[in-house]
Amino acid sequence: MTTLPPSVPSAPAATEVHAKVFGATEHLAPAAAKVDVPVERMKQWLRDMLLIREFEVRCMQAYQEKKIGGFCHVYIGQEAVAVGCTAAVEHRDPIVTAYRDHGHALARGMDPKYCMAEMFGRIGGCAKGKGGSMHMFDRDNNLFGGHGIVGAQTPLGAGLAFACKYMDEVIDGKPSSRVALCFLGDGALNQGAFHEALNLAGLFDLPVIYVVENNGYSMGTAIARGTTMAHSLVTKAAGYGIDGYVIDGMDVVDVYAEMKRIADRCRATSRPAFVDMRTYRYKGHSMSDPRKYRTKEEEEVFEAEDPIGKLQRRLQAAGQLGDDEFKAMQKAVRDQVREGVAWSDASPPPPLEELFTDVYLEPWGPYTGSAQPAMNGGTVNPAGFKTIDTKEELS
Amino acid sequence: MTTLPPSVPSAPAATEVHAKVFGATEHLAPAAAKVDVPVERMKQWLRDMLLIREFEVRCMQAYQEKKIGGFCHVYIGQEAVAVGCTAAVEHRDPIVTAYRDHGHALARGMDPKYCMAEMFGRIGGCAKGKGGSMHMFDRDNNLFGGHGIVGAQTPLGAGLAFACKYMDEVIDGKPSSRVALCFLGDGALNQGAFHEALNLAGLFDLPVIYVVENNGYSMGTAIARGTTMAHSLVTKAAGYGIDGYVIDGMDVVDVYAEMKRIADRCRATSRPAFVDMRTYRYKGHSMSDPRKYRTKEEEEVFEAEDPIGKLQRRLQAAGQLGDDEFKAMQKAVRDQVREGVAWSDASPPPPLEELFTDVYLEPWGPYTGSAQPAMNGGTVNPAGFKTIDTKEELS
Amino acid sequence: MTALREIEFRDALREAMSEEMRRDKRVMLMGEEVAQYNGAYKVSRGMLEEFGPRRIIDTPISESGFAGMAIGAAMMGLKPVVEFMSWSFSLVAADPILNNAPKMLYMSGGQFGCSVVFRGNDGAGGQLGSTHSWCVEGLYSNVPGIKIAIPSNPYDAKGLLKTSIRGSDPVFFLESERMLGNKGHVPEEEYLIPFGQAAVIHEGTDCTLASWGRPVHFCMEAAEELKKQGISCEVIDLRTVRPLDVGTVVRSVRKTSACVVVDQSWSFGSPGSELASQVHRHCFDDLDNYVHRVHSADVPTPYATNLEQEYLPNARKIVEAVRSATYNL
Amino acid sequence: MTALREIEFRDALREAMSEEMRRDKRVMLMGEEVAQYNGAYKVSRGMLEEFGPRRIIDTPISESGFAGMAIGAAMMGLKPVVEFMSWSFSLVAADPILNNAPKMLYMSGGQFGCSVVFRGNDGAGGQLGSTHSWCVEGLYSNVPGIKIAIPSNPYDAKGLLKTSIRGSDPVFFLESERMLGNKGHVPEEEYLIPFGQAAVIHEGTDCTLASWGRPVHFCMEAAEELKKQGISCEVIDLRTVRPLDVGTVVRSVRKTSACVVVDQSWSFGSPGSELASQVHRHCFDDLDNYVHRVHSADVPTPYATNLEQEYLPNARKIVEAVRSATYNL
Ligand SMILES: Cc1ncc(C[n+]2csc(CCOP(=O)(O)OP(=O)(O)O)c2C)c(N)n1
Ligand SMILES: Cc1ncc(C[n+]2csc(CCOP(=O)(O)OP(=O)(O)O)c2C)c(N)n1
Ligand SMILES: [Mg+2]
Ligand SMILES: [Mg+2]
Repeated sequence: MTTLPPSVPSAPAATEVHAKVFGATEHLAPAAAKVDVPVERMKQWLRDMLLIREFEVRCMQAYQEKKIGGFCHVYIGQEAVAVGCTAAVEHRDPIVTAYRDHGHALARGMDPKYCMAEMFGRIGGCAKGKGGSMHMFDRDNNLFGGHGIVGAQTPLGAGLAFACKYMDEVIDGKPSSRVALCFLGDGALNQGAFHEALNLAGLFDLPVIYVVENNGYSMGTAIARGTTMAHSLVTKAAGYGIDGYVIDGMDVVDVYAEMKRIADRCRATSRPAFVDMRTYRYKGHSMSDPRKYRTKEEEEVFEAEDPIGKLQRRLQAAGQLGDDEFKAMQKAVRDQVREGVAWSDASPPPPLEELFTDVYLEPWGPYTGSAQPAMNGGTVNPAGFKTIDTKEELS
Repeated sequence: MTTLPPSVPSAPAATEVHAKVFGATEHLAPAAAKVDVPVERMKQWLRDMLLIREFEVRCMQAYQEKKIGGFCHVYIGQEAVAVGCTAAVEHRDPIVTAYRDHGHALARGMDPKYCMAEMFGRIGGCAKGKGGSMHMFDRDNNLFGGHGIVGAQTPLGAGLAFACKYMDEVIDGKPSSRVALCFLGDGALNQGAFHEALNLAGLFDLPVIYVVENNGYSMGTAIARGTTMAHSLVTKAAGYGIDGYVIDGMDVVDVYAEMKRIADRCRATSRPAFVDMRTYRYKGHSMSDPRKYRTKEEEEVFEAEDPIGKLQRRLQAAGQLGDDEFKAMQKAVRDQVREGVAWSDASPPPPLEELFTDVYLEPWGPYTGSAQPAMNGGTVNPAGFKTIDTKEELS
Repeated sequence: MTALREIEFRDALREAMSEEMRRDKRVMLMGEEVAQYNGAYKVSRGMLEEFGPRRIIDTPISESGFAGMAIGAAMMGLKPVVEFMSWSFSLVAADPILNNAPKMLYMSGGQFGCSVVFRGNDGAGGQLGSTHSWCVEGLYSNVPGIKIAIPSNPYDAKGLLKTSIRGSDPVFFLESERMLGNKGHVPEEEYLIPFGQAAVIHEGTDCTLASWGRPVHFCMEAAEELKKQGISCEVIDLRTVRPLDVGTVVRSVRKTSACVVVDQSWSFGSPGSELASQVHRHCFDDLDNYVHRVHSADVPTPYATNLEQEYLPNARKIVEAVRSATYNL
Repeated sequence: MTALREIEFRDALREAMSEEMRRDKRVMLMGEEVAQYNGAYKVSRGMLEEFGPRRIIDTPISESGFAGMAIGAAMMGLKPVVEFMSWSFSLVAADPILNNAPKMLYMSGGQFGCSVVFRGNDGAGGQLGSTHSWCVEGLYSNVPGIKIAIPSNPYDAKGLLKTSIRGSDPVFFLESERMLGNKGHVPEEEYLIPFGQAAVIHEGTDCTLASWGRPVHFCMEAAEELKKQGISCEVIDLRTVRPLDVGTVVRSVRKTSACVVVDQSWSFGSPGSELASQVHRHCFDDLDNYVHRVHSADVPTPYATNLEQEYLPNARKIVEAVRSATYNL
C-alpha cells in the first residue's frame, strides 16, 4: 500500500473551461487522495490505459488504411472510465455499453487481437466479423455488447441486473450478489428508453449502476444544447429516487475509489445508482469529424488532464515508477497491439456460409444453426437438421 | 365579483387517505380562497361540470345498451380539471389529451351531440364515427385529440406549442401569444415519449403546460407501484429545469386560479410548466373494472370531495345559488344530454364509402379524398381525380 | 368414453405458461397488470397466487423499458415471457423488439441468444379504433431473427406457446382478444407443437384456402357455404408465419389448382403477399388462376361497427374470392 | 449548346428543401446535427446561414420526441421536414410515425391533416452492422396513410422531395448514404415529380426489371451485361413505393412476358413480394415464368465486407434471376 500525493487540482482557467463544457457544478466528488490501492494494481491500470490508447491509435491508422469499415468511435481520453469502473466491480458482474466500446472490451479482458479482428471483419473476431466496431460482445468476460442505437443498452442493463438478482434470490435462494454496469453517453440521456430504464431500476430495486460517460458532446452537440439541466444531471436521477454522483472521470484512482464505494453499496442494498462521469474525448466523434464545434484551447485544457499522464506522474512523484519501467510498459503494450494487428491481418474473412448462421439457435429453413466464435473455444459447426423450408423440396 | 368562503380543508382522516394514494406531499398549493371570479363564471363552471357528469352517466348507460362499442373511459370525478384548466386559457390555445377525453371535449365547447354520436359510430359524430370514444377531435374548438396510446400525445403537445410560437414569431413577426395545454394520466409518466417531450419543451422554451391528471391509478396500478417518486412528481420536472406545481384538482376554483397564474406566466415567458393535478376517478378504469385494487373507504373519502358538490355548496353558502336555480341547471343539462342522445340515435351510420375517405388529403388510388365532418360545416364530397392505381385499368 | 376436455383459449395460454414455469424456474412473466389485476384479459388469472410476485411481475406502462429489460435478462440466461396488453402498444417498443432481440445472436457471432417470448392481443378487437387495432404481423414478419406464431384455437395456442417458451429464440406470439373466450379441446397430457408445420384442417379438391389466426374461422365458414354451392375447399391453418410452411400449401394447390390467401393484416407487403408470391412461384404450372387475396382494407381501422365490418376479412369476401379464383369450374 | 448542370444527390435534396423554404415560411427543417454541424451527411450544408436557427433546428437524440413534435406542429398547420440521421434510428420513433402521422386524418374524420416529411438514409450504408442498416420500406410500406418515395438519382430526388414538402400528406422519404455523392443532371428551372409514376429508364423486350432506389443501378448494370448475352431488359424505376405504379410494370410485362423484381429490403412481406403478387395477378396469362425476386438475404446485416456483399442484391444475382426467368429464350 502506498499513499500517493493527491492529484493536482485544476488551475482556475481550467475550471472555467470545465464549467463551460459541463456547466457550473457543485457536487464533484473530492479527489480520492488517500485511497489505499496496492501500487501493483495502479500499475496494472496504467498498463490497461496505455493498451487502450495504443489500440485506439492503431484503429485510427487501420481505418485510414481501410482495414476497418463502417463507423469507428475511439475511446482516447476516456480510458480512466472503463479501467477504473471495471476495476471497481467483480469480473462476474455483467457490463453493457454503447458503440464507443473498444475500451470496455479491453478493460474487461478481451484479447486485443479478437477486438481488432472483429473490426477487420475476420472470422477470428469476437463476433466472427459479424458485429464490427460498435458491437463488441464477450461471453467469457461478461461483456454484453456494444450497442449502436443510442440509449438501447439502458433497459438491457436493467435486465442484466434483474437476472442477476433473480438467479441468486429466486433460483438459488441466496442473497443477491452481483451488480450490473451500464455505460451510456451523455447523448443517451435524451432517449426515452433511458428514462424508462431508470424508472424500472428504481421501482424494482435493481442493482445496476448507470455510468454516463459525460464527455460534453454528442457528435457536434454540446451537452447543454441537447440536455436540460446539463450542469446537474443528478437532478434527473433524483426524479427516479436514485442516488446520483459526479465523478472526475479523468483520474483513474478517483474513478476506482468512488465507483468502488458506489458498487459496494449497490451490491449490498440492491439499489441502483447514477453517475455523471466527467470525461472528454480527445478525438472526433467518429473518423470523419473536423471538431469545429469546439476550440483548440478547450481541447488543450483537457489534454493537460490526460488520465494516463496523470497516473504516470503520480506514481513517479511517489517514486513508484521508474522511467525504464514505464518505457517497458509502453513497449509491451505496443508489441501486444502490433501482434494483434498481425494476427487480425492473418485471420481469414468469414466463410460465406457464416452469412446464414447465428440467426436462430434452433435450426430452421435456410439457416445453418449457430456456433460460438473461436474465441470462446467454439468451432463453426453448421447443424444438420430437417428443413421445413420449401427450398429443397420444391424448387 | 364575490368572495367565496374558502373550501373546507379535508379532515385528518381524509388527509391520511390522500397520503396513502398520492404519497405524503408538501407542495400542495393553498386553496385559492380569495380569487376574484364573477359568480356567473363560477355558475358556468358548475353547469359545465354537471354537463360532463350527466354526459358520462349517459355514456355508461349507452355502453350497457351496447350503443357504444370498444373502450370507453369516463371522466366522473375529474370534472374540475378539464373545466378549470380550459377556463384558465383562451379558446385559441390548443389542447391535446389522452383517451379519457369526453370531459375535455365538452369543456372546450363541443356540442354533446357530436361527442355522443361519435361514440355511437354515426356520421354525425365529431369524427364521422371513425374515431370513437378515445379520439375526440374538434378543429373549431382547437382540440387536437384524444389519443389512445399512453403518452403519445405528450410530444404532440410540444409540437402544438412549437407551432404557435413559430407562427407568431417567425411567420407573423409578433410576440408569441398562445400556450398549449397537454393533459396526461399519471400512467403516462412512465413512457419514454413523455421524457423526450419534457426535455424538448425545456430546451426549446416551448409554451406548453403538462397537466398530469393524477388520479392515483393507471388501470389497477396504484401510482407508487408504477412510478418512482410518486409523492413528489415535481422532482421529475426539476430534472428538466421545468417548474412544477401541485394542485388540488377536486376544486374547480383552485384549479382555475392556479392554472391561470401558470398559464399567464407560460404565455409571458414562453417557458413550459408541469402540474401534478391531484384528482380521482370515481368509476373503474373502463367499463369492465371491478376496482378490487382499492377500498370502498378510500372511494368514499374522495367522493366526499366531489368537485360538483364542493362548488355547489360554496355558492350556496355564499348565498349565490338558490335551490331552484340549481335544479333548473340540472334539468337543463339533463335535457341537453338527452337531446344529444336522441340526435345521435337518429344520426345514420357512416355510408360505406367513408371507409376509404380521410386516408390521404391528396386523392390517390382507391381512396376517395377527404371531407370535413358535418360538425365543421363540411359535407362528404368524394373528390373526383385521375387514379394512378391499376384497379380500373387492369382487372 | 369420457367427454373431451374443453377449455377457453385464455386458459390454454395460462396452462402453457404455468406448466413451463413449473418445470423451469428461469421462466417468469412480466407485463402491465399481469399480477395483481390477473391480466387485463384475465389470461394470467391465479398465476400470482401460485408463483408469487418475484415471478409474476407487474410493470409500469413502459413497453420500451420492460421489453428491453426482458431482453437483457434473456441474454443473462433467463427465459422471460412478456405480455403486451395489446401488440398495438408494442410500437413504442419497436427498437428493443426489432433491433435487439432478433439480432443479438447474429451481432455477437453466436454468443448471446435471446430466449424471450412476447405475447398479447393482435388484430382488431372490436371497435377499438385505429391505434388499438394493429395486425403487427403485417409489419414485423419482415424481420429475420424472430419467430411468429398466430394460433387459431386453444389446442394450437397451448402447444405453440409451450414450444415458444421452451425454445431458444425470440418469439412473437400473437393472440386475439376476440378469441380468448373461444372453447376447444385441450388434452390433460402434455404436448408441444413444432413451429413451421401447417395443419390441413379441412380437406377439399377445388380451391386451397390458406390462413392463420382468427380468419381461419372465416375460412371454415366460407368453406361451408361454398360446399352448398358445389365448391370443395381445402382449408390450411399455417399456425406460424415465421417459419411459414409454404410446402403444405404448395402440395395442396398442386391438387386444387386454385388458391385464396386470407390474411387480416393490411395487404401491402404483408405475409399474405409473401405467401401469394411464393405459391405463384412454386405452382406456376399448377394454378388455373392467380392467387386471390383477402385482407383488411388498406385504410386505418375505423371505429363505427359497419365500417369496421366492411374493413375486416369475412366469410362473404372469402366466398367471392374463391368463386372468382375458381370461375372456370 | 451549354453543358447540362450536374449536381450531387445531396445538393439536389438541399435545393429542394431550400426552394420550398423560400416559397413557404411554414416549412422548417429539424433533426440531429442539421444546423450547426451542417448535417451528419452534409445534406443541409449552409441552410442554417440562409434560414437561421428558428427554421433550421438542431434537436437532441430524441427521435420519438421530435418526430411527435413535428406531427403536432403539422396538425397546427406547419410543414416540418424531419431529418432522421438514418432511418435505422426511426424505430425508436415507430409509434409517432406509424400510429400518429398516418392516422390523424382518418381518426379525426378529416379534420386534421398532417403535412410532414420524414427523410434520411435508408439501407446498408457500408459495414455499419445490423442495427444501422435497415431498409425500413420492408417494414413501413405495410401501413396505409403514409406515402413513401425512394429516388435513385438526383433529378428524381429533387422533384419528389419538392412534391413531398408541398403536398398535404405524411411522406417517408428514403435516401441512401451510398448515393449522396452521386452526380446527375438537375435543371436550374423548377420542376416537381408526381408520386405514383414510374419511369421506364431503359427499354427492352425480353424481361422487365422492376426496382427502386439504389438497386436500380444494379439493374442497369445487369441489363448491360445481359445485353451482351443477347437478353434485352426493360428497366423500370418505380420511384415511389406508396403509391406503387403497378400499371407501368404490368404494361411492360405484357410485352416482355418475364419479370424480375429487385428490392433491397428483406424478402418476407416486403414491397417486393407485393409487386410480385400483383404482377402475377394482372399478368397471369402473360407471364412465361413466375416473377423472380432479388432481395437482401433473410438475415441481420453482417459487418464483414465479404458477407455484406453476399448479403445485398447485386448485378450478378440479377443476371442470374433474369436468366432463370427467361430460360426459355
Ligand atoms: C437512436 C439513435 N439516434 C441517432 C444515432 C446516431 N448517433 C450515433 S452516436 C451519436 C451521438 C451520441 O453521443 P453520446 O451519447 O454523448 O456518446 P459519445 O459519442 O459522446 O460517446 C448519435 C447521434 C443513433 N446511433 N441512435
Ligand atoms: C403504450 C400503451 N400501453 C398500454 C396501454 C393500455 N392502457 C390504456 S389506459 C392505461 C392506463 C393509463 O393510466 P393513466 O395514464 O393514469 O390514465 P387514467 O386512465 O388514470 O386516466 C393503459 C395501461 C396503452 N393504451 N398504450
Ligand atoms: Mg458524449
Ligand atoms: Mg391515472
